[in-house]
Amino acid sequence: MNDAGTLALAALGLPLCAFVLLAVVAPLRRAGKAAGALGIAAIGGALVAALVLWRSGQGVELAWSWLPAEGGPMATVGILVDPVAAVMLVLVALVSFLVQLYSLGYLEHETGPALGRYYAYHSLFAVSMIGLVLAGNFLQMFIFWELVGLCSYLLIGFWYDKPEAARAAVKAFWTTKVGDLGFIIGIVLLWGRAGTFTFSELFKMAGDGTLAPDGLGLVMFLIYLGAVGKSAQFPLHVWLPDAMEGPTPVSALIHAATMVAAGVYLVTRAYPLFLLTPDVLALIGWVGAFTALLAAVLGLVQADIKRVLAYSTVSQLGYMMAALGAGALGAGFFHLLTHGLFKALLFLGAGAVIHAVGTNDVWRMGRLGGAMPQTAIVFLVGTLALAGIWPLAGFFSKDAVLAGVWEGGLTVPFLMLALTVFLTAFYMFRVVFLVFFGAGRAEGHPHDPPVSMSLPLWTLAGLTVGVGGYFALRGGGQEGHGPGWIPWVSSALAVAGIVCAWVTYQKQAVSAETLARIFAPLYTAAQRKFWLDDFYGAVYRGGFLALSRLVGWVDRYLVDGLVNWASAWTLRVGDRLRRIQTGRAQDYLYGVAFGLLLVIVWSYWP
Amino acid sequence: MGLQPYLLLAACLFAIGLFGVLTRRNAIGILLGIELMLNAVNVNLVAFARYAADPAGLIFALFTISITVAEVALGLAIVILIFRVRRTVEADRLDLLKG
Amino acid sequence: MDLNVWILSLITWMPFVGALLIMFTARHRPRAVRLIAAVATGISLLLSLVAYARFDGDVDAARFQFYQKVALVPPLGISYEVGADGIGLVLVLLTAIIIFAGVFASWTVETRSQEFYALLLVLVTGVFGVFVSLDLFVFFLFYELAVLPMYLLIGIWGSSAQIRPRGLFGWAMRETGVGSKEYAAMKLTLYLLLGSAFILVGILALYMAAGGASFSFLEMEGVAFDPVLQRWVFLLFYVGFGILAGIWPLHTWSPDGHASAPTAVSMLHAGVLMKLGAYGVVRLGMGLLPEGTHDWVPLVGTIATINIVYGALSAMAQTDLKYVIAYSSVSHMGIVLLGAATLTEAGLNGSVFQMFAHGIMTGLFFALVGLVYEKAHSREIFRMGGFGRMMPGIATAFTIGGLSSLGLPATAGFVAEFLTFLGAWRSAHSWWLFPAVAGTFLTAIYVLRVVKQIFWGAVPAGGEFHDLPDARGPEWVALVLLIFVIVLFGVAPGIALGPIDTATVPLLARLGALP
Amino acid sequence: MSALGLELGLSTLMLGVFVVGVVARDDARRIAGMISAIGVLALAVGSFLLEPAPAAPGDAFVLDGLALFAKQLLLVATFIGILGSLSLTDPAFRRRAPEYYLLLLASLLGMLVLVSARELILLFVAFELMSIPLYVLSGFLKRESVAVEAALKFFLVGTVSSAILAYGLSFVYGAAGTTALAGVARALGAPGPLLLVGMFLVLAGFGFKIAAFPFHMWVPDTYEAASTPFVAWLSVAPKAAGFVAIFRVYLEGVGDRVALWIPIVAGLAAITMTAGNLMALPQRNSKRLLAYSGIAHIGYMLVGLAAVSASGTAMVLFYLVAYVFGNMGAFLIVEAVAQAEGSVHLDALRGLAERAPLLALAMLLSLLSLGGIPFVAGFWAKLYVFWAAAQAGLYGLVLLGAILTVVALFYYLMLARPMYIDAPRRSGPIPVSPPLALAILICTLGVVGVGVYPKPLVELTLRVANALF
Repeated sequence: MNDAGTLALAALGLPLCAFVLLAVVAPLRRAGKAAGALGIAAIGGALVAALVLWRSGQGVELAWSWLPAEGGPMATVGILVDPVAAVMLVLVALVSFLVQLYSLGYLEHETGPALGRYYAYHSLFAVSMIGLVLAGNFLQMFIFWELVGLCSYLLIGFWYDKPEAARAAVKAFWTTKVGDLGFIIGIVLLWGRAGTFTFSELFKMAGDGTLAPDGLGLVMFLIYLGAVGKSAQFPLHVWLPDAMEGPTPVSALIHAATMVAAGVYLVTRAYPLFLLTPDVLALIGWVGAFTALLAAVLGLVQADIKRVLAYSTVSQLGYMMAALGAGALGAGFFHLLTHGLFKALLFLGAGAVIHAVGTNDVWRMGRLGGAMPQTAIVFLVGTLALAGIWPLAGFFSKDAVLAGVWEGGLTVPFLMLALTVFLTAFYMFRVVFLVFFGAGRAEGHPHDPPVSMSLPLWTLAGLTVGVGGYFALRGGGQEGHGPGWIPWVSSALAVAGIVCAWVTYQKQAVSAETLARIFAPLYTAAQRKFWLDDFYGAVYRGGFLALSRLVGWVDRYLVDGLVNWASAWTLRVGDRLRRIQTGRAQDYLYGVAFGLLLVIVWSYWP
Repeated sequence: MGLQPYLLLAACLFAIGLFGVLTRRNAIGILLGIELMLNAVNVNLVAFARYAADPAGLIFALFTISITVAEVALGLAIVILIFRVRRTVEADRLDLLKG
Repeated sequence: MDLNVWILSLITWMPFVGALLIMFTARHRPRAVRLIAAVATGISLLLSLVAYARFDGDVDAARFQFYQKVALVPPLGISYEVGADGIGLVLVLLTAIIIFAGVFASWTVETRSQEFYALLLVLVTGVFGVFVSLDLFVFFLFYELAVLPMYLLIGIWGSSAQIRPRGLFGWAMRETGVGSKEYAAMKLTLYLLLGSAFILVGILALYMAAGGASFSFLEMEGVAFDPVLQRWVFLLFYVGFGILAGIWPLHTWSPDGHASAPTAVSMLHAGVLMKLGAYGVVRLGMGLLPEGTHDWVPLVGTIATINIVYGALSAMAQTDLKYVIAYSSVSHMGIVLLGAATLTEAGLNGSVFQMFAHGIMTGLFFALVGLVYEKAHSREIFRMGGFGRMMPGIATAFTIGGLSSLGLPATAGFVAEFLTFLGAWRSAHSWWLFPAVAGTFLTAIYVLRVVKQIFWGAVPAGGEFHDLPDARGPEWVALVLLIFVIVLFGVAPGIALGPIDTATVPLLARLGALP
Repeated sequence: MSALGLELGLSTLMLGVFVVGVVARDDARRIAGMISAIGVLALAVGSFLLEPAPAAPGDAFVLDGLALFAKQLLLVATFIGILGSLSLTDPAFRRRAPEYYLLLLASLLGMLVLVSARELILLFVAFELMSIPLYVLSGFLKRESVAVEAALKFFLVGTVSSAILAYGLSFVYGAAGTTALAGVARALGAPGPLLLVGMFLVLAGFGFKIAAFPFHMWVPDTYEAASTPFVAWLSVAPKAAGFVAIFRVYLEGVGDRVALWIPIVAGLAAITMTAGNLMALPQRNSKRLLAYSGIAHIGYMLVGLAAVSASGTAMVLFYLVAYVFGNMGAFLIVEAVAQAEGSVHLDALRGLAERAPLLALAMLLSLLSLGGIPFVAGFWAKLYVFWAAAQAGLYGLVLLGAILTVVALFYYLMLARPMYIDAPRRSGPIPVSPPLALAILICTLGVVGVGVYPKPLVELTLRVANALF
């Protein structure tokens, strides 16, 4: 095992040790702050390892037998480090580290045990996410895939005695599970035809055409379903907004930067296989674009600052998927990375605001720009990046995506995405104006967060600017080989969105109500989330629960009923039969005579 | 005269006896019915013995008669006991035990 | 004496010795009773670990190890013949773990604890015996020994549930007293004895067909039985053992039985005895009757899929916590039989692994349900809520058990289910895969629903559940042990799959099902 | 020692008891019981020393394997019954002890002769000698109205049946032209209508004695009213004798024509099993319940008889042994409880496991044996009977029997339930008089012994039965 392997294992192992310690050593867990320190230290170590690994730029593939079987293991576990994995690893470790650091301040009012639990979950998440990134085969990827899902479930439900939190957690688990069903079936089918889970072997087979393409479409589509669930693509995006019931740092880490990007990462990983099935790729592209647009529209009408960010996350994930679908692998992944940075930044900023104001409702905030300037600045940076303004990171990645989609020849999706650019800028600046400048007045005495919270904010802000500047100096992203007009168009749309937002919410020249009236049908539809949640609710209650009640009734009152009927019937017959025992001697003599008759009749029967 | 008439006679006796046993409510009556049935046996035995010219049948008949006597004696004894404790000999009033 | 020869007998009879000690020495001394029970089962557990460590996993090693044979009735060819292959080994370990945990989980049994533990230990001896005995006749005797004490265990120490007699057969339910513990005990006993009658007929048929010289499994393996006979005998075994394995539609004894039984008994019964049925199908049915197996696997697998989905849906419909768990067992036994029916290496390994995984998991579940019931005095799911605050330990354990049962990776349940999926897809009836996968989704729905309802959310008003205590000393032993096993075997399944594979591969080779 | 040795010994024993009855004053008469117990025990031991003598065709009285086996069984059963009777507390059993035991022994004498009789007249006489004392014994407590009522019913049904039997025998005699069973068997080679009528009437007569449905109706009432130890004996001994007589008349020497009886015996077996088991279900009186279960067991034995094969016969004999121990044990334990609780209702058994664990265990074993659970005698009995029937191709009967076994287990468990599950009404141990305890012990040992190691008994019965064919 070379040092790259060692580093990767260290990145995986440190959080694991932290988690095991926190899980087993109860006193340490109950200590709260100490637990936090441990978790942060572990993930910090992982971050260092990740950085070194990334800089060293060397790859490695290791595998150990996991499911023994006759003639060689049926499945292995191992690690696969290549440039993609390395940079993803850095992102995950970095954001995790910053978020855990941030949480120390954010959750200062939590009790010791609760905080310990929180950090145990976080460490487990770090393990799972890193394991997912380093996975060398589909099975292992699925394993950690489910584990990150578990962590998301646990962390959404961190305040488990809040009914909404409980409901949101379960909803998230079930919705993603739907996608995972497809994923696991896909894996099984793929194994059925290829006999292996390992990426490298599969890619080799894909390369030399030993993997029969006929019917592969279904398999890849099923695997893609997993990504649909995790990366909140339409129609399974409904869980992500509700997931905002969890603590804000959790939303920043899991539901913005890392876990939800796992779907994109999955598609990136398995790209050689997807290339064999162009129609599935096209589907991915279309669904991605549509998701982006849909989520943007939904983002317009949210009053909850975190929900706005959640929908923007869905929307941006749509971008990435669209890029992948269009064949622009690099663009999609690039956007994943930059988005991870500035979306985490935005969430943490929002967290700072919420921490200060004590509400999520943008309408009950305002003029915070003066009260908490640092937060305002970093949030603005993030917003500009998200809107795609030069020279911030978002600009380059977004343009890369647009260019890639255009190149990929998906015109309609391209238009959708372009429109989304405008909408994104609009709804993001709506928030900015309402929260930091707008007319409203926030109660309480808002103030900038403590250093443990502001430090991560500045770090992320710096990175956002830095990455952007880096590409700006290098003169455009490495993916910027689209037609020259694309950056101008997108920038124009973004600026237009900002202006509209300014007009509407800052100058209030156009009142929001009139806009709502103009787009009345769309507005109500968006308010009702396009009735998708209602539909799923109906399926759950009217489908599963009703069916289960039916089956339960059948089991208790028919299947079991028959058994009871048989036994009760036997008892009754016995009771009837004993009535012939009248107690009168003569009837007994009749019995004898009857028996005599019986014997005679029987004997002379033909 | 052949064997059949005797057998028929015996059959009639047996049937009448059985009828009596099944219909008489009075325990004594039932005893009489039983008596008839057993006599049918004797008729049979004697007839067979006569036609097979085999003494065994006659011996059998003698045994049957003696056993009949014993049974009827016992029966009467039981009936008397019943009358003593229950003040009735109506067979169908004796149904303390049933079910 | 050579430990390798005696170890299985020691494991098997140690609980029996414990029972005798309890009956004759510890009269009216509950503490001593528990101590003896714990020690006896502990010794069995240790020895089974030793056996596990000593098991020789080489390909060329003997299939049945720790072999011991003592002639009992030579003229009839009955002998006390024990040995364990990978499957038996794993299941012996399972039994040892479950009963050891069970003793601690039912630490608080006060009424007639002497008889309780004695019967429990006798029962366990029967279970061990079934898993290790290689003589079909002794196998059957152990089987009966494992079934009979159930009646008393449930009848005396059980608890009743409220079930409203309704519907077409309402009068029948009223007359049979559905829901009462006596009803449950009677139903369970009669069902299982009926099943054992089928098994006995099957065994005797094979005995006669093999020439009536010996009941030895190994010798019968050598016999090639007439295909027609095989067909009917396999059916006998399938129905007979299947009743115990809870196959649809003969499963209805199990929810009532498990719901009414005391904690340790539910643990043992759902955790081990149902496996005993599946084990019988695999060992006797598939092991001795290749043609019969091929004739019937389509039925076996299809009914197994029914079990999975039907059981999960029924579990979802229950409002009584114990019934939920009981029905989940019905559903998971479907996975076991499905894996076996696939006749593939992956599937059969998955089946055996699921026997183990589900045994531990459901044992944990019933232990927890017992604790919750003991503290909250309620099993009505929808009257509880917010227990997570008051009993975090129990909540955590319950969540872990639930995750394992919905097949979350890194728990034992996932490995079993995944292997079964692979097998199902590779089998002759690949559509079996889809109901199986759907089953895991339904499981996710009802398990998380229950967790959310009981442990999350707010404590219901009315203050009947305030400051309930968390699990205490001895109870922790059970919980921690079981959780540890679940995670260990989920993370490193090789520990169990190694031995299992050495047993399943020859079996499949006999069935001609290896590529 | 001549073939009549046992009978002679028994007669002398009866003489002794009679003398006691004449000379002893009222309370001293109890020793009659002791004497008969010891005497019967001696005879039983003697019977095991005897060697069976192969029968010559013409013999009217034989001591072949079947007869000897039956005599041993009857003597053991009687010994157990007498031991049980020694514990009876009612003053009548003290004052009139000699009478009681004299009648018992007389009936036993009838049985001993019956199982050896191979001649119609002897058969009939022995049959009556066995029956008549039973009527008296069942009404022995002549002050109790139920006892006398039971006696009357028993008597009426019994005499009518024996009239039918005699009528049938007369036909058999007439058709065969001889009273020797060997001749009858020969005549069965080409059976005329008369002979068949006779045989079927005789079967009806025996049906009463073995209490097959619908000739069983006297059973529950008599069992309920008569004193329990006597009932325990009554429930097994006459039936054993009856079965042996049936073997003699219908199977011995008949050879392959026995197929004639299959349908009718099978029919009787089916309805007897069904009716017995079903009617036992609703019973709440232990003695009645056991009475009906006994009827059901007769049905199972008839299954073995319907197999009309050597193995079938052997298995019926085996079943008889298991049945003797199991049934007598159950009845005697009910008696033991009744002596303490003064009731034979199921509730009298409540909490027995706590008050008298050993007694409860013995009862449980007897019940399991009757229910046909492994480790105890009844398991093998049912198994072998079904095995024989299956060999004879009577799969329908086997299936019915197997299903009804589950029904039977239901009410046996209903009997076990109060003992183990319900809480006791009263606390404190249950006193059991030594002889009764000894009797129960013998039964339990028999049940367990035969259950654990049935092989020698199986071989013995097979040897005995093979001689008949």
